[in-house]
Amino acid sequence: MAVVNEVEKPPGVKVTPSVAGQEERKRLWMMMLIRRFEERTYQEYTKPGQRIGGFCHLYSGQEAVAVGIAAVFQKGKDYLFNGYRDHGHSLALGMDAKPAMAELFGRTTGCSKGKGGSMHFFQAEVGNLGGHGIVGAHIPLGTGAAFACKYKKTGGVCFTLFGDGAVNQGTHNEALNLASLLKLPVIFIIENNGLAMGTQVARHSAEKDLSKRGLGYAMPTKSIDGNDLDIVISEMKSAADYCRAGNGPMYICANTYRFRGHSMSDPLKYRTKEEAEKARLRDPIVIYENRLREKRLLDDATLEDMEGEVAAIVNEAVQFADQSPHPELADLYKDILAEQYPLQK
Amino acid sequence: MAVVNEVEKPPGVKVTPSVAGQEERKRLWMMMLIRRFEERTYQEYTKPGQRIGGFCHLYSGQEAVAVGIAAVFQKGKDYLFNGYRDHGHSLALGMDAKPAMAELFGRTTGCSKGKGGSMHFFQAEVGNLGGHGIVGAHIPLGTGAAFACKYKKTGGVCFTLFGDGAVNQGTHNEALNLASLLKLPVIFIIENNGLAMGTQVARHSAEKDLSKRGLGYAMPTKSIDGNDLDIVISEMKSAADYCRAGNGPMYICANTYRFRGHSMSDPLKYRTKEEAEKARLRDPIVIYENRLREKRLLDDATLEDMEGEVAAIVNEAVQFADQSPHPELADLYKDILAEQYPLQK
Amino acid sequence: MPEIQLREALRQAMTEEMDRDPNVFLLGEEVAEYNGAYKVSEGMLARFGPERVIDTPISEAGFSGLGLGAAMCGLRPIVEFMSWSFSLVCMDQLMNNAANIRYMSGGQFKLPIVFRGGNGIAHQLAATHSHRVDAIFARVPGLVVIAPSNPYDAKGLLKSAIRCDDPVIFLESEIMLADKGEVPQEEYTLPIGVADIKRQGTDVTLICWSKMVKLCMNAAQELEQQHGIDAEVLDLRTLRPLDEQTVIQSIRKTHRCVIVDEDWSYCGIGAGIMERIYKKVFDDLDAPIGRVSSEDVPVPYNHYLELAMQPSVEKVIAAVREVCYV
Amino acid sequence: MPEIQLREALRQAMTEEMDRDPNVFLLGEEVAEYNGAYKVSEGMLARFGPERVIDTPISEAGFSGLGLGAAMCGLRPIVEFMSWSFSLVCMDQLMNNAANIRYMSGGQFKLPIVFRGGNGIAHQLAATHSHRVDAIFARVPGLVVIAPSNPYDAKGLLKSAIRCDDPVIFLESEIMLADKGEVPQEEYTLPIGVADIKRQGTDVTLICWSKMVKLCMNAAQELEQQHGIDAEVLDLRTLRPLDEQTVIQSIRKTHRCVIVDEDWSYCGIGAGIMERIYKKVFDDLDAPIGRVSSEDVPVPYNHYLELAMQPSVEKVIAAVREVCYV
Ligand SMILES: Cc1ncc(C[n+]2csc(CCOP(=O)(O)OP(=O)(O)O)c2C)c(N)n1
Ligand SMILES: Cc1ncc(C[n+]2csc(CCOP(=O)(O)OP(=O)(O)O)c2C)c(N)n1
Ligand SMILES: [Mg+2]
Ligand SMILES: [Mg+2]
Repeated sequence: MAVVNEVEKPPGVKVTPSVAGQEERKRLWMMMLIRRFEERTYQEYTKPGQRIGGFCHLYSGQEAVAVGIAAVFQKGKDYLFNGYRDHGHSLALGMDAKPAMAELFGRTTGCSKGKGGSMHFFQAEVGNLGGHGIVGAHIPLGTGAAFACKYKKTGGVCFTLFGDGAVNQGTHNEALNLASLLKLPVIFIIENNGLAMGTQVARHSAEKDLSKRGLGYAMPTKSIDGNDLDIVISEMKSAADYCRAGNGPMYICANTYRFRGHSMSDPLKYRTKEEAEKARLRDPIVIYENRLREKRLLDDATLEDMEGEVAAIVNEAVQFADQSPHPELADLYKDILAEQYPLQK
Repeated sequence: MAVVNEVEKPPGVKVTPSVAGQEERKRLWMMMLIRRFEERTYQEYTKPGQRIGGFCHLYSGQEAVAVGIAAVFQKGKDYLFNGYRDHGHSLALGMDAKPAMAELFGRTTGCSKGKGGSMHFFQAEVGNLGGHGIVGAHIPLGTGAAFACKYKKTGGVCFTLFGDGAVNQGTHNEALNLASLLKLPVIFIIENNGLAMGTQVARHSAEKDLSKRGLGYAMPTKSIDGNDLDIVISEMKSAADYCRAGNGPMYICANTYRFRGHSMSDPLKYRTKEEAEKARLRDPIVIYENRLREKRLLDDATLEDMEGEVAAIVNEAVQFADQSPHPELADLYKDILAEQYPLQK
Repeated sequence: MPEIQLREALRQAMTEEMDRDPNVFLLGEEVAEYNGAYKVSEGMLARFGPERVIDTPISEAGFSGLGLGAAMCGLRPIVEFMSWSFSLVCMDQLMNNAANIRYMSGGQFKLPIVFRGGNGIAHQLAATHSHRVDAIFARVPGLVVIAPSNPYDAKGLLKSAIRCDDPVIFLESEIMLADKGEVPQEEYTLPIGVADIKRQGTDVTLICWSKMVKLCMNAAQELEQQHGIDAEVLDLRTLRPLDEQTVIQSIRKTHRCVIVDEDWSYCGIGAGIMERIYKKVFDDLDAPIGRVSSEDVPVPYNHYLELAMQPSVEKVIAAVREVCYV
Repeated sequence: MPEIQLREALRQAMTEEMDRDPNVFLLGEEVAEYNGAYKVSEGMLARFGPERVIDTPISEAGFSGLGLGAAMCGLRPIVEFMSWSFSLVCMDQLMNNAANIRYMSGGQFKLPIVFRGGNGIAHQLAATHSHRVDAIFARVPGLVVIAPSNPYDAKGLLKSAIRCDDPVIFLESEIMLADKGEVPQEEYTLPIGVADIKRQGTDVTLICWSKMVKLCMNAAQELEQQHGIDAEVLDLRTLRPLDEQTVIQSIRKTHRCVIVDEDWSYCGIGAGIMERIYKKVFDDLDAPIGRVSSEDVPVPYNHYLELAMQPSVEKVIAAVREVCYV
């Protein structure tokens, strides 16, 4: 199979003519789709007659991490666990924008039937194991998926993503030791956006270089630029190869930045205008776009097309979500247990 | 005050004549007392008509760690937290053998009134904060005592002891980060006896050098010989000085060995006769005894006196415990809450 | 009397007690520089400084244990949980270290510590963020559990909790933080372990606490107007120790009772209350004790399902009519 | 039929199911090389090898989460807790990840996993090691909770639990592991969610489970011989879902009921059962439901106090005589 995956475009989205750089453009396109999805989500959440509720954490600014992982993610084999900032990876792994937006709207057509909401996007058939709201609680689950890969000898790996703040949950360390002790194919990935809610890394971690939070478990650790898609792809590729080869887990700190507040209620008081502007210069989409231009793989017309495409997709998604029905009262009692009781097997 | 403390002998115990090496002999004497206490506990536990119950974990073989810490422990200022293998440190910090043995017998005269048992020795007035049965759960408490020292500016430190198996509880890592972040005067001490119950270090920790389990928190880590009393004293001394100076926490792995099984029920099947014999050669008491002999600070007669003394003390302790009353039914309902309710203050 | 929000009442209680006793300090996620995830501790960092208002990493087991260790050494910590749902990751610290250390040491230690934060179902936070921990902690001897229903009670009870020498589980509600109520300028405290009759009535006793009190007050009004039923609304305020006496007295007066509980019904506080009082009021009851509680399902994200699973004025009225046979 | 110990019954169940399904594996502290802290898994490492019988570090949150992640990917883990008391350090994994992932994903995942180990008060292990977690987990929708009382039930129910596609909390008792009982050679399973009448009776229903069943059987015998009272002993076997029907039928027959519970009374299973059934049997009862449970105190180390705080044959007899007014 291909060293890195093609981004699957939803049917109806025309692929830009020239063949050279098609892959690269598709990746750029996916980052644009995620950005557009998140910014539209922001609008929908904040506009009167709010149709999205609960905690909602946007991925804008971190797109290169999810899209980079998706590029090496082997569907049908690999798994991915993430925290609650999960819209980006879900789209990158191929979730249609419609069920994604519908989940935010809490509709039956949502990826989790409207029962999970923003923090709980799941897509079992592609190995997207969520979407988890309790900080750090999903990290042991990631070692479990990796255990299953090893137990069944599938050659799969589990990408286990979490925020910089999650390294302070004990589950993180218990999982690291277990994964290394049992030589499980799991890649632990810190999406270090510099902040745990309003707390800067330097105020929540005694060790400022977060890749060092993986020391003490006899596993390789690494710090990478999470805003450069090419770097993310190549690092994830070699990490996945390392794990697939049976060497055990690996620990990667992907340094990035979130443009929006922690969640919708966050006034961003802790951030200076200068800091925000400086960050915009390292926008993963801009970085990659410029690179494609330099390589002559992208021109204004094509970019315009792509912008039109993602805009249309997100518009349709909102329409779809809006027109989808709410769950029925009876749904309240479904999906709790898989079996009927009394149970005899 | 003295660089290192004198071992306080219970009244009636005559101090050996020659003055030179008095301190050293007292420390040897304390290790002998602990050993004798533990071996007698073993007999009492296993003999018919058992008067000691529950989980009981003996300290034989690890005496140099507790006695070394006690040598630098500043009463009235410092605190100590330990797991459930707590007889040794309690005696070393000056607990009389009588309430110690009485606690094992579950009597009202016990250090915890017979409500805690072997795993829950406490002596508030000397800063002995227990005695804790849930692996790793007391490590955050240690950072709390250190926090209190810093908050009140007492210059105290908190010695926080735990077993090699406890490094695998997430509380361990959460405590390390908090202590370093808040620069708390806490010395984290692994009593590495090579085994968590029946599991060798190499089978429970991905990293075999346990001092490295303290990496990633911007604090100094160190591995020391926990069977050599002089080494333990000097290392604890410098660690305590480092903490008292406001430099934050320190992480020390004291390598030692337990002669007995994990608890009374442990048949020790996982241990070869050869291994056990080899370990005996590194008996901390023998090592120190020989050193004192070489230094001409100890002769057979004195040693015999000392053996007689500790034997007498332990005998009296057993008699005392045996003659002490069991708690009354009414005691069941005491010591639960400190206040009377309804409560208005 | 000035009207203030419940979050201000909590802030006043903490501020007054920190002014009063230098050993009291506040510890938790985002309590200091961010001024509190829900702005309960707004301004407290500025007033007391970083030694006494302390931001922590996301390490609930670590910082709740830190608070407990400090309490064993004579300090009086207030530990804020951003949500009580997150206390599940440090349950051992609360159910063992907080509840048992005094007992296991034969009474050698006091643990003067308050754990506080938002409890229960808020707005569309889904199953993991909507836990009602009332019964989990009220079940455990060695703990005190308080759940106020309005700003006045919240301030008076939190001040008492901070002065209390025992570990207190203080249950607030995120969606009550903006509720307003009268709070006197003069200092006051309220007793722990004493229920409060929020509305006198003769026909039926509505037992409730926290969020459910407002619901029951509304139901009582409608019951009177629409159905001529005069309901007594009994606010437990403290869930452990339970004020059995006030509960029993009220039922002996009304001969009918409905317990309204935001928790699941099985093994929740409502169940606990029945266990404690049923035998004692059995012969006084003109009907079996009625119950309103949340449906026996995880809390869903969808707004309508989330509402449907919870107690409502309608459900309370229906339950009351059933026990009144009308 | 051969008589075997309860620990052997558990081992047979696990061994048979691991023979039957290669996706079943055992994970926990000391389960492999040490052959189990209480020798439940003795010989299983030798039989199935280190890929399927796995020793873990002391990381309950880590390895219970590992089991859950593996279950999401189609494996069927058996996770052994050396004691259920230690599950307090991983409560979030059980109350959130085990109970909610299926619901929050709209039913996309099954979680076929069994968590098992010793529950309740053993011998002088003191407060932290004597927790009864029955109610903590039975309260939670999304979980199944089983607590067998003898080797036959233990084997049949554990086999069903391993085959069940839902997360099962399986509560054993350290001090029952050596209890002997008849277990047939032929394979069998028992239904989850079905209570069992261990002794037919006409005068009073004793509701119990796990350790308390033996206690109630002894009490029933003495009640008959000493007091001429014919007690029916109802073993719940499954605590969630609760077999209300069997409970109600029995009470409608005897008109009297005593619930015997090793847990504290407030918000325990006993309370939960009362909540579930009281209304339905109110008019059938000739006396209020009686209760025997542990005293409302932490579990003390001292042998005599530890016994005094627990239910006893004497206490059961006294409670029965009270509801029978003799
Ligand atoms: C155990 C737990 N404690 C607290 C929270 C509340 N909370 C949600 S997100 C968050 C900050 C996490 O920051 P980080 O891990 O860096 O992820 P990011 O939001 O930056 O992606 C906090 C404190 C929680 N969900 N779970
Ligand atoms: C959270 C928790 N899990 C499991 C246990 C059971 N247990 C008690 S001691 C022990 C081994 C601990 O070994 P180590 O930390 O090395 O201390 P040592 O006994 O060697 O002093 C275990 C598994 C426990 N008490 N607490
Ligand atoms: Mg972050
Ligand atoms: Mg050890």
